[in-house]
Amino acid sequence: MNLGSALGYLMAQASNTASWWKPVQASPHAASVDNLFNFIMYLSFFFFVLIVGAMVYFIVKYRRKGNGPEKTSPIKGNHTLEIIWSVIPGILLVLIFAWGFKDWLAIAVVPANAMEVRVTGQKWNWTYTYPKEGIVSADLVVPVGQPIKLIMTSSDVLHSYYIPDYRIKRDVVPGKYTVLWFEPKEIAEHQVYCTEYCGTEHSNMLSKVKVLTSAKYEEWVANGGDEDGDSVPLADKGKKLYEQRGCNACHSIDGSRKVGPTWKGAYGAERKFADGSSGVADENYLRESILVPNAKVVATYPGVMPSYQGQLNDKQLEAIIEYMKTLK
Amino acid sequence: MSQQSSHAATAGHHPKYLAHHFESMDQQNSSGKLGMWLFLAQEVLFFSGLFMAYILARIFYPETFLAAHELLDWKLGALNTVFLLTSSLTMALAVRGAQVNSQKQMYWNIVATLVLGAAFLVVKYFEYSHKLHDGLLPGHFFDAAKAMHNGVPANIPGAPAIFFAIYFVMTGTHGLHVLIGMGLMLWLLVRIKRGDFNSENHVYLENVGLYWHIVDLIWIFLFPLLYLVR
Amino acid sequence: MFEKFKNKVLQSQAAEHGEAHVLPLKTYFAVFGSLLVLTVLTVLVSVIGLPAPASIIVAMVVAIIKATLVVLWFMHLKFDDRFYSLIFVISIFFLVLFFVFTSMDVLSRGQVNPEESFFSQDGTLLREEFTKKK
Amino acid sequence: MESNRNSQLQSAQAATSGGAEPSYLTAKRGIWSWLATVDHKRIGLMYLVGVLGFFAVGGILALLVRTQLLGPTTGFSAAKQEWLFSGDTYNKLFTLHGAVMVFLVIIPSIPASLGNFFLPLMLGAKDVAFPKLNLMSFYIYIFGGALLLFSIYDGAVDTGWTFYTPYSSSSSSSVVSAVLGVFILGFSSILTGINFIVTIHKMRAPGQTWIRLPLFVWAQYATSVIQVLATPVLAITLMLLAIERTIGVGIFDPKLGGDPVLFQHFFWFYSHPAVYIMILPAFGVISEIITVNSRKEIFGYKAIALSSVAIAVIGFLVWGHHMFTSGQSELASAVFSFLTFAVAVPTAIKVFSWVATMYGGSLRMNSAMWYAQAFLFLFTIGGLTGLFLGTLSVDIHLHDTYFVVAHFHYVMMGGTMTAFVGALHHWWPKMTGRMLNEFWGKVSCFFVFVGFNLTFFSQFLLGTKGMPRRYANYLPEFQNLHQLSTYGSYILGLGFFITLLYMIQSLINGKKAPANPWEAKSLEWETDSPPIEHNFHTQPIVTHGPYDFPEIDHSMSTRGGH
Repeated sequence: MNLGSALGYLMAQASNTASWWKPVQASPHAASVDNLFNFIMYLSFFFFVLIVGAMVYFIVKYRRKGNGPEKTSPIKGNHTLEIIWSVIPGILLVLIFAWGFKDWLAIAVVPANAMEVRVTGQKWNWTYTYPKEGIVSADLVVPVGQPIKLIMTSSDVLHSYYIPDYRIKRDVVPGKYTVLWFEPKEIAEHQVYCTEYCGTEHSNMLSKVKVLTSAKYEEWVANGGDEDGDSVPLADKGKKLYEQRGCNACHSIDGSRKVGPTWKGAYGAERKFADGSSGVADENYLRESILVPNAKVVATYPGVMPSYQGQLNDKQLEAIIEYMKTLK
Repeated sequence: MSQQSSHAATAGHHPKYLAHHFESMDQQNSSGKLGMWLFLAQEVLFFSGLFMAYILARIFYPETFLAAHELLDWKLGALNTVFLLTSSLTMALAVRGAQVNSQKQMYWNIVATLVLGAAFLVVKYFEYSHKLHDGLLPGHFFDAAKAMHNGVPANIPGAPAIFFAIYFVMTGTHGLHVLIGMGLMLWLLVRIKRGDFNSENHVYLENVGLYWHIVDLIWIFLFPLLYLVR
Repeated sequence: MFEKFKNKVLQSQAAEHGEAHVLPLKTYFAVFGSLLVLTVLTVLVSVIGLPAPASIIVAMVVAIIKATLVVLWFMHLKFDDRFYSLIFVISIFFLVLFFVFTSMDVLSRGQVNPEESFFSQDGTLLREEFTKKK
Repeated sequence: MESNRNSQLQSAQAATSGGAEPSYLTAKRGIWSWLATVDHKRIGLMYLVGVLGFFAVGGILALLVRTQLLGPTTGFSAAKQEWLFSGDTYNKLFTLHGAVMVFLVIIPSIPASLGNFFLPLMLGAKDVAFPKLNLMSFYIYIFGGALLLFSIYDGAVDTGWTFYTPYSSSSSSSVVSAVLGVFILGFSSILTGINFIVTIHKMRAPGQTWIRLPLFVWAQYATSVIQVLATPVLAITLMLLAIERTIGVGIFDPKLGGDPVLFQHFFWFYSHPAVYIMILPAFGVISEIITVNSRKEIFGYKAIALSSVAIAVIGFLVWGHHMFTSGQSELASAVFSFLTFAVAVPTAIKVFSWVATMYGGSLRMNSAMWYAQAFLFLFTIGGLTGLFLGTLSVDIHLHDTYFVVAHFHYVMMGGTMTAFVGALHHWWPKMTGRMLNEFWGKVSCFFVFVGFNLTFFSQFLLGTKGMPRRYANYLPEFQNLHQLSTYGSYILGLGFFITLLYMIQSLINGKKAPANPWEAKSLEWETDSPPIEHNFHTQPIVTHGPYDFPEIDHSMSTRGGH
């Protein structure tokens, strides 16, 4: 049992921080999920050792020696044993269910004082809308210690919102809302993944949770969700948006052809449209193309771009167009 | 093993209709019938998906179903119900004809069943072409404006496109089953003419009958669900 | 009529296994007559127009009775191997299971977080927000 | 081979004289005698060739998938280098790998090939109840498989094998041809199921009572029940999906007012029971191999037989555990989680019983037995890790990560495929009349075992760490484990390649097999190896159970054991 307790100690140590096989525990949920995880794991170790141990022992002990027939036991079954190995696992299973159910309720029920953030999944990026603050952001920026309630929906296919460090996950479904909540314990950045398969760039549909101090968060809100403030040139902000908001999934900046037209030299270029008309890609055209992409689709390209209406504010639009101007 | 089968085995001769891998007609017939019942179980679960879709759409859009079913002609539905119920009767009588070894009863009852099945499809054809004309079509093809233009009150709340999609998919799948059943009956007629069936060997006839009854059974539920429900 | 019927059944069950159970023609026509009467009944109920839940319940009960008649007499389930009945009942059981569990999910959405519900308090579908966008 | 060239007249004469009757392989000759055969043994063999062929296809796809994940990671910077495949290509690869392995390999693997071959033999019958239907199922299988593979030519499907809406109803890839292929494959599965149930009910030899059936037959029976009852729901679901794509029914499509989560209910109502279609026959195989090679009665015959049926029934009640994070209601999640734990009990009973069967036996450790032990090891891990995923709170973290990938590979690959290969070793002599090389059998088992654990155990760790599944690339922190997994998969592939080599060798110049090389007691061993066309020279009459071995010492106390 010494080995077992030593192992248990190591596991307990390991579970408090990010180990090579477990994410950090960054929310109260995380600890409860990990505790049950560890319980099931030890239980599994026990049964695994029992079963495979017996198997190996029997192989060694009862292995046929020589070629002659050996007498074997006439046992056909043993009711006591069979009842024991049905009932004991049965009880343990009910226990695991009940424990999991209890923890899961805590994950499902959102506290009343939670701050609301709207999340929209779209091929292949996440958009966060702060309805009260009027902010649209590419990262989830939250104050520490404040329960956050995410009200999520998708504008195209199924996605799934997953923050391993908080041990929470929920599918983001078009046509309805799903709800998720967490309470950030410490000031840190956490990775967000999409875990419901959604196509070409599924593995790049990433985002971050940025946990700030209350003061920093207030500052961020006051700046309208712009972390950099006015110190950074508009074009650089545009470049950042290009990367964060998933423009890069379909538009190259080096002239190569992707799903959509390249941005290199796009500004001011002569455009032929799918309906046969043509025009110059000026600021108005670019603005329209971002907000109502299917109004004028460039010839030979599919009209598949989603609308960014309501997901980019004026300043951000301006920044993107300013950035496009720099790509000559 | 029943008495009969052991008798057949000891007698050493193989009855005319007995396949090589069976020991007795009893074994062969009951195998065929068991297989058919399993197939019917499969049919029930095949249709379960469609009925599930119906239930869900009704949970979501009860008002649509109340309004949209008015656009279906319950009189035609009732007529078709009578056609199918009667065809079930004639089918059952055909099987009885086989039991009492009456070639005539077998033949003419199958013919009657076939005709009633065809009548069902003709009525369905008129219903479909009417809907087509009025633009009362499933999903993307639903055209309320066209229907209104034709004087059909298609300004239905909720999702009429879903109602008509379900109507067409359910009755269409059912109609396909009717068509398959009719094909099987044509084959039965050929075999009856050939004199294949008698009181000892008619499990094929019986199985087609079972299939036909399950098709009838599904219509018994489709009729009130689609045409009558309030 | 039903007493006579029972006797017939007992006779046919006593018959040697593998023999067909020939029902009298009368039985077939009686079943067919009942089916027609029930069809008229279900149409009448609809035309009279019972209030919402009663209407569907009556319609389904009538349909189930009709289906039972067809299954028991036209399909000979009453006189055949009990195992066929078992198969049929099992298939109905799994059908009901599918209906019940899936409906249970749909009807109980949003019990913990109202945002996830399909329906508002008064039972209307909370979909406008999404359908309007399109 | 000399005698086979003789005329049919002579073979007919041989049949009357008894012993020298030609085997089913040589009784009739020519390609047409195979393509139009109604002999269950030939059909089983054709299925086997089909399954192994598709297994090779699926395996190569798997290695390509793993190789992609070896490569440099791409972050979320603008410059996304692709090391081997683009995201689209990768998505098509894993979709095809999943669809081929599930629908063309694992589902038909044991039931359609070995089940077809051995079910009538074990029952003492001349054939299955409906031989022509059996041939038809085979051609439906080939046609469905061809259609599924045709979708590659048509641009390949990229929806994942689960075909979740609305991605599948909006994806521009060749969903319809793939869906149609799977739809058709479903009917092959249904017809085989019907055929087997009727065969087991009606075709048993005199004296072959229900409690004298080999456990493989019981497992097949439970499997067939699921095939008949669940597969039609998949068919109608896929039909609805295809119609949804073309005319827009609106049940699954949120744009028309439907709910995409409903598709998951429809899909998993079939696909969870399908998991048991995949694993139950493996349970049957393991019961046979362990018992025959332990020279003992199986421990708890009735418990094992009935637990198969129990698993088949409870298996229908747990589909919602695939949907804990999908947005289904909390009530549904709780109910499904509870029922999921219920299905673990009969599974545990089986595992314990197999181990107990070895107690007090005289174990012959041949290569089939090696594979059976590998199965026990791997399936125990697969089963136990299912507990994590059935638990509501823990599943929230693990759902759709590599933990799930590892779990179902431990069950499907470590369980079913290991049992399948083990069963091939066990029954190869009967099917082909040749022995396999025991030494290389053990070598390949060793490679498969080591390679498998390297490949998939590392994926448990990846999943716990938060690595989502179906990612064409990943963050750098996951690279070590991914590389370990990929190297493991190469070893695994090597193991199966060795198996292929010595199987070919056995066909060419393997040692001739006696009628009953493992001294088993079930009926399939009472005829020649390979069996004659009509299975038995004389109608067998069963007087004892399937595991009534001569070594069993009935004088010994049943309580004390050794």
